[in-house]
Amino acid sequence: LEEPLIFEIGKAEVTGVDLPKIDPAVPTRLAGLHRDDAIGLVGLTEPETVRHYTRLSRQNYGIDLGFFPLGSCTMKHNPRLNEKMARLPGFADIHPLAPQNSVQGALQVIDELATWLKTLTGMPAVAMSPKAGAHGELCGILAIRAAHTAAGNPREVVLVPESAHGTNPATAAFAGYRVEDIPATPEGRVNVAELKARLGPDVAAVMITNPNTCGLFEKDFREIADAVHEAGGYVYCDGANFNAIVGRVRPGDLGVDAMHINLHKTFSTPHGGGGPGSGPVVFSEALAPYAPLPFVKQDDAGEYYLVEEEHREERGPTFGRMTAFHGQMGMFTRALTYMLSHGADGLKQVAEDAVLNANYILRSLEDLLHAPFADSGPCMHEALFGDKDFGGDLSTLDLAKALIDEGYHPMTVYFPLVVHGAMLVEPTETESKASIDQFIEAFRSVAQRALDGDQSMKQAPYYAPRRRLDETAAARKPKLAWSEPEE
Amino acid sequence: LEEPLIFEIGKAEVTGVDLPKIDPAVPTRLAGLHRDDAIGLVGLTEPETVRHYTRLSRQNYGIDLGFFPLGSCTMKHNPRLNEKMARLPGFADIHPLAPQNSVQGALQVIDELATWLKTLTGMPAVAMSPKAGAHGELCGILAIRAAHTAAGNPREVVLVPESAHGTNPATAAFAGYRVEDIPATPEGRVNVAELKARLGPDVAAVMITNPNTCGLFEKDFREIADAVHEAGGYVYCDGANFNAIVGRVRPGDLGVDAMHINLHKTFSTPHGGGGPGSGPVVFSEALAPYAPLPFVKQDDAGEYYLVEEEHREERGPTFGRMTAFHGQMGMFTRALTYMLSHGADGLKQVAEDAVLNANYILRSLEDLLHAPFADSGPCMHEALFGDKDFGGDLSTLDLAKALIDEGYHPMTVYFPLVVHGAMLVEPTETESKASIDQFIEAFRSVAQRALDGDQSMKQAPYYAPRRRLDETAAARKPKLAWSEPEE
Amino acid sequence: MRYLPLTDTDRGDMLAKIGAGSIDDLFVDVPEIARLDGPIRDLPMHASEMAVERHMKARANKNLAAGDAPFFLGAGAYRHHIPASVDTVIQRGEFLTAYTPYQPEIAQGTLQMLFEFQTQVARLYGCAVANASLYDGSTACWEAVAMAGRVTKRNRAVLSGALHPHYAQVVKTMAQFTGDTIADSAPAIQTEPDLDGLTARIDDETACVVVQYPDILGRISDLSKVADAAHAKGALLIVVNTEPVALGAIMSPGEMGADIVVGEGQSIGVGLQFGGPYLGLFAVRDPKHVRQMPGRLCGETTDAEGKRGFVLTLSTREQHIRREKATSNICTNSGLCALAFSVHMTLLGEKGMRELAAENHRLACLAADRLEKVPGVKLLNTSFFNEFTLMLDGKPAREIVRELADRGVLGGVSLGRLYPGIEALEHALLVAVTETTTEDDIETLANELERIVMEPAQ
Amino acid sequence: MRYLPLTDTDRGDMLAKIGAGSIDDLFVDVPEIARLDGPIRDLPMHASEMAVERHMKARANKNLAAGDAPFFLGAGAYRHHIPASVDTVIQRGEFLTAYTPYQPEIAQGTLQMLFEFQTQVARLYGCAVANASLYDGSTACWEAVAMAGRVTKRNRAVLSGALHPHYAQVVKTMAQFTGDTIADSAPAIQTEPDLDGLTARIDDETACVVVQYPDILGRISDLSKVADAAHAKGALLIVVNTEPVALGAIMSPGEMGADIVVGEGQSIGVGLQFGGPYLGLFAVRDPKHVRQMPGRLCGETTDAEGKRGFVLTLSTREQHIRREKATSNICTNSGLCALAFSVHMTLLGEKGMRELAAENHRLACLAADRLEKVPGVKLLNTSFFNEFTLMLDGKPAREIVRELADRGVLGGVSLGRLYPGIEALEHALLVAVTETTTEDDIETLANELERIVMEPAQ
Repeated sequence: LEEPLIFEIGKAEVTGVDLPKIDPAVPTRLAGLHRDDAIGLVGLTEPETVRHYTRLSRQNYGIDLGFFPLGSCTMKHNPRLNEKMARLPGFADIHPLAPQNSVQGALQVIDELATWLKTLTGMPAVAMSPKAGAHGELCGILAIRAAHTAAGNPREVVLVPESAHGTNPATAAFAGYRVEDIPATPEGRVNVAELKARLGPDVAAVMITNPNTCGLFEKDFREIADAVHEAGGYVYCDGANFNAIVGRVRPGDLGVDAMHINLHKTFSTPHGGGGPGSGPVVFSEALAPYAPLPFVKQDDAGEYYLVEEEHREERGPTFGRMTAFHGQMGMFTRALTYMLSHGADGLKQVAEDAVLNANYILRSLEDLLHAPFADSGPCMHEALFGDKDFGGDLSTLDLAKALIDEGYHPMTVYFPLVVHGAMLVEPTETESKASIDQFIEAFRSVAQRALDGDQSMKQAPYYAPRRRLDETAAARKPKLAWSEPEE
Repeated sequence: LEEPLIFEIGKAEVTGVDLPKIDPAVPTRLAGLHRDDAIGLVGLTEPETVRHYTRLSRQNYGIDLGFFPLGSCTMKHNPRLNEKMARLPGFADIHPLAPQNSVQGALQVIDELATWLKTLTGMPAVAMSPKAGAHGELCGILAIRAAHTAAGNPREVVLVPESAHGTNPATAAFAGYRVEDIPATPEGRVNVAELKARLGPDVAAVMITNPNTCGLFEKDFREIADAVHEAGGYVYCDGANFNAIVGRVRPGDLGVDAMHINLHKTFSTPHGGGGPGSGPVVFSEALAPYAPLPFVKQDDAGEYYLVEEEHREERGPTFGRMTAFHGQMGMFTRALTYMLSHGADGLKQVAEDAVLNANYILRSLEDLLHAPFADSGPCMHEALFGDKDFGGDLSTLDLAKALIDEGYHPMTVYFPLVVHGAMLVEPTETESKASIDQFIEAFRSVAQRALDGDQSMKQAPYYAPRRRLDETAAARKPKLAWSEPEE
Repeated sequence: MRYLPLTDTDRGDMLAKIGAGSIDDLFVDVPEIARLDGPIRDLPMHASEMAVERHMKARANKNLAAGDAPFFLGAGAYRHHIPASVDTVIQRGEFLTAYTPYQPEIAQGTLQMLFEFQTQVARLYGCAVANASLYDGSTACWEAVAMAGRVTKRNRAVLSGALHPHYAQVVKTMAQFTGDTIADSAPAIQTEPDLDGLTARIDDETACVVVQYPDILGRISDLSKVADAAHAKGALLIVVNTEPVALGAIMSPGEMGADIVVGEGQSIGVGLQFGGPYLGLFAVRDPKHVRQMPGRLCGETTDAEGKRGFVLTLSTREQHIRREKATSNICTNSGLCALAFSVHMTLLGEKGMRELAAENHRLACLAADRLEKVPGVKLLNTSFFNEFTLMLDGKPAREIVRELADRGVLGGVSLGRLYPGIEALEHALLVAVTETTTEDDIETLANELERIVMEPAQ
Repeated sequence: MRYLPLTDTDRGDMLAKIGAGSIDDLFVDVPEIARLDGPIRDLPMHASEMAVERHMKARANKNLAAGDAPFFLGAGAYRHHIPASVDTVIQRGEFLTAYTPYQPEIAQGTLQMLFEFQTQVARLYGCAVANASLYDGSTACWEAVAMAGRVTKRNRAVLSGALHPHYAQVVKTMAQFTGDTIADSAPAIQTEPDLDGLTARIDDETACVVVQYPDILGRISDLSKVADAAHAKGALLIVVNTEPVALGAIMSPGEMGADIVVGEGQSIGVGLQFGGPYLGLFAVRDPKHVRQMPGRLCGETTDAEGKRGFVLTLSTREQHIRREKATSNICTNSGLCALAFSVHMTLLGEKGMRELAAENHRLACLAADRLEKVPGVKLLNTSFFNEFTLMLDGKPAREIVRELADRGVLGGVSLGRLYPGIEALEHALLVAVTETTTEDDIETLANELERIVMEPAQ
């Protein structure tokens, strides 16, 4: 059964909530601006609503259903205790502007989470308010620009490796920087010599992902950082892949000045089909003064309070405010719950198991599939393959869609751009060996078909809720809202 | 992907809970009866557990997924507010033997629910402890036997219509009665004349379902009740179909002495794949003194307390205790939440919409399918059809399985026994007209195929998680527990 | 009406299709005398979610939740920590809103779960086969007695005095109607249960002996000799367990020779819920007794394509087929509670179950040692798992429990409440300790007990 | 470790397959200087669910939850009743644990929901197209300003003084980096907002005018003339709404000529959550502006068999394709919050939305009438929806709010907190009233205010 749209089954006169009838005789104080025309909404009763969304949900794939090897996205299990804790009324039902004496426990949670993040990264400060990873990146780059500006010159260029996430150049450009690529070595790491050669007084910062998007640890990171600092620049580390090293390596020890942390990737907050995220940013001493408002402090009496615009002394030369309130509290409670559950020992194990699983996949597939950096040493938490030797005119996309028919969500495809037809497989630490073995078997089978040029793959998926969707048509003549069918 | 058994993927050394390691040095006081051999359990971590059960769940059909027209089972929507209320710690996390001064709110809920049930049925008393409908039936019959016994003679026979639920005769037999059938009239109701003729000093009670399992209201119920009372017997009404009349008809006005109420059928507690149920029993003045222990009373100071064995005065000539504690509290909170939500007006509407939907189905299918009692007047909350004129050697079962391929749970089949190849369709009040129209269309299509003798139906279902399962083999050589495969 | 999808327009259209003038026309068969002229009086009208929530919360807030107090109640219902994922699973609509799996092709989720559940229960109990659950421990206990009657064709049951009194009452209530003879007694306050006295009561008419393990006073004893004595007379041994967690530490009833093992499964996954719904567990040691078992059974089979699948089986025992000849009148099981139990048990596994049991026992030993030190308090038990009996000086235990509750401590279950009127038991207090009990809780109870026990009786 | 499925045996087998001697061999590329010799110090070790739950509950219990007090806070975040079924839906694993729907064949659930969501938002706002959501209202506000710059190729934004100060601060923070000029001011305490003053500030360099509706003081005014004035100068009108429930009663921004409508969607389905995650809504009145919009868009298309389906579309605007030329650096949306919004909105429908708005307004009028009667309290507004401004005699409002909280009443948001240091606003209190407010709550606030306002300042 196909599930219709709510607008096709709902009715304007139907509602799933019981509210008092409107008494038109009661005077209003709406400045005469009554909404007289129909809004155009439709309602469903609760039985219909629950059924509609339950049916829709069954057209989705989620971690709860199976292995989700999306490289760089770190789709790990979302513990249900996190969900339960986030729903405690003492967290879920408090107002962001509530008098601070009435929300001490909430401010304490923010402070505790900040302490965990600082300790795990070995960094002295953290900005909690960024709403997602990309927002965190922005926060980091804005702090860098503010620091340079305070020193007299914002500088002009940000260096970004070719293999970076698209958000890196987008963020740097937003902050008014020109983006220049850093080339990669054949083994998949930043070319240190070329990077060093490019450094100079016009370079504001380098943005490097470590472990990088080829799945490798940038072994020369510290050397790069020292050179950047030498040249008066700052080092931004994209923390998307922090999961590979959490509890084992502290970015602060590598010379990082700013790094955002995607709470959903490393600390298991649910991805929710596209957010909400949360992207706290840790800062070095040099950048800490420029961190955005508000942040939580404890006064001498042990009472927590928010440092905001009005605290002229404590706020320092902050670059300002990035969002209305003080961050993604609902994600903070989940992340802190996760951290407390794992502890220092468990988080170390997280990184180790994530890396172990990825290497196991790499070594179980490298005989069959082109693995461009297989000889560059162990991979970190993800294994990268390319589409070399695919038969016919089959592409990575075809393999991905064929994998859907095997019951799996595909890996990340065509990223990083430095590898042709890239396939980035990230198992995470929450998969069992049995699950990974089963995936390897399925993956080998579709990979073999791709190498053999099995043309039937071009029509895959066959067994998904939908066959391949026409994305070109969607973009050519966008239909972005439902409208009543014409008679 | 097929989902393996936990015993095939779990391991003895794996666990999804973190508990302190066992210190073998700590002395125990277990009388030396240590469990040394392996229990034989296996564990899964939380990610594996959530995935296992999520995947299993997707092999199930539930009301949340679609129309569930199981006649006599009243599969209505389960409101989520009920679930939320039942989980309030003040209800979910209290002990049955907690000091009664610490659980006044819980006892009040039981009392309030009792008041609703008494008011809705027009009966003076209610026993809350029965654990399910069949347990409630037992409660009613035991009260009847206790009353007769107190009057000097338990009597011997209970009269039950042919169309009754199997639990009716099973219950009567359990209580030591001989069961005799009451014949039906051609129009699907109890044959009053024959019933009256059978009455006498050996008849302890009649058990009648009203509305009956043919979906008809027993119009002569009051006349029957009067005759039974005249003959010194009691009238037990099976309340399975109370949903058809709730809020519109009070069984007390019809002369009922005892009636159980399935909270899940009429008051929307979830069926949960086979329970838990809850089966409170309302009683007439005559039977009330024999009701089981415990029950809730309020003292002069307004404090609630449980009347138990020790209250020799108040407990009266009770027949005893049916279960350890005081009933299905978790179901009481849900049912009361439902009642408060609907109110007197909403419950009346429930009955009316349930009956309206059933009649709509009856009249939309009677041209095509044999509807044995279509001429007996309006049906109540369910519509009954037979397999007359099916082509080939197709049966009701084949139609049911073909309906699965249309995306529906089948209706009740082969019940009541009085109709050949019976198909009992109960839509309930929580289906929309659109949903019912869609079902009628699908049902007409498979019915037409059955009439045409479409042999492909004998293999249905084709598109379910499983094809037809071999129930005979299962019963012949029962395998009721997993065992390690032999090497 | 948020749960009723029909609009007035729909209703009009449908009545027209039916050929009825009004909804009243569909109720013409209701006799005049029973027709109401409007919504039933004396009941409120429909209310919003918000209003209903306020109403229910006001009641919930009048109760002292176990989690909000030092808590030591047991006596057949135990508070354990339930992992958050258990509730996630049982709230899946496909489990929550499914019916009994009579259409197995679209109910494999429930059926496979039941098969796994049966296996878990059978293994925990040391038995060959378990059923898909019954209402609760007490009704399961009666079903076991009834089954023993069917197996042995005898009708006398001997109950241990240390069987939960509610269970004994249920058995006696039912036996009134079936004509079975029940021999029982109150428990004697002594360190060891009187098993010799019990075996002495077994005669050639005895269908079964029913013993609780650990017993109502928390005592643990080797039941092998009871099994031998019963078997020697052709009777069955029924062992009742109300705390399944114990079986992670102590020998299973099956290993000791029990023929039928029944119990309450509430401890694992289900929660307290003021007494219900709970989960009746039922297993038999010898597979030959399977066809005499009450309740639903799930069995393995194959589908038309040869794939493994599961179905309800042996339903010829049941009322919907056998009608008055059924083995029991039971219709539903406790499906959703069985699911909760099975999920929690899967999370525990062998390792977790053993650690959970060890932790319960460790804390119980700690508590016993501490409470024994309170002046006026004596520990009865030499053996126990996570529950033991204290003898208190001064006021009756029942009063002490009430006073503790007034002070925010849920201190245990008094035997005076369980056995009202039996003077010998008036000063006994049952104290249960689980992994949810903290050392602070124990200290609080010790201090409060000290204060109250030492108070002069009024 | 309950979340880590590998056993030590697995780890050994896998290392062997890899050809590594130990896990350390996989971290050889980490420079010596950054290698730790064990778990990071100064952090606790792993803990059980039970222990973690205790830790978190201890913190939660230190907060005064809105549901446990008379509650009147608003100023950009509103407390509404969320139907229980909303949470049921968003906890479905298929929604909760899904990724961004980049593989549309197995993400139709999320995609169809987003398409429905976009339609709901567009209609509520009186616009043609809405996107799939942004982080929150304040960041959406900045994105609107940035988009107006792209559309008009100008870089001056005029902010109404009655725009939420946090929103204004976000815009000004971002503008520092983009070089945009922002003209803003604090709100003047007067009954009607100064729209003439606002329009006077629009010049030929102006990209957009940003106006909040209802505004930060709760006032409602007809923005048509601001739209006309902006359009006359070639500027866009951006309307910001922080209380979507209002749009069930008052004219939509689109109807009044707004070009971009943005706002906070938290009121519907999402809840308070101490400020996040929230839900940024973003819509444009004229479909020609679609390609300048930030954030994700879901569009309709067909699959290879011709079936209707949905995909993310126009992604050439986005950073993963455009990199440094993207319209925004935003990557995630607020998918799960959008789902919650959409489910709640589906339950409400046209009828419920209108009734909800009417009920909010009715109770707000009741509250305004009652509070105005308190000596020393004056009502500023002549128009409002569910929030209004009170002028209080005596102590600064900020102190009064703190004192109210100490007495268990969450009495509103002081303008002194929102605009610290501006003396003219010190005595103003914003009071929000929703359907969750009871008449008792209003009475309590009135009485407490009376007591505190009348107290002599210390």
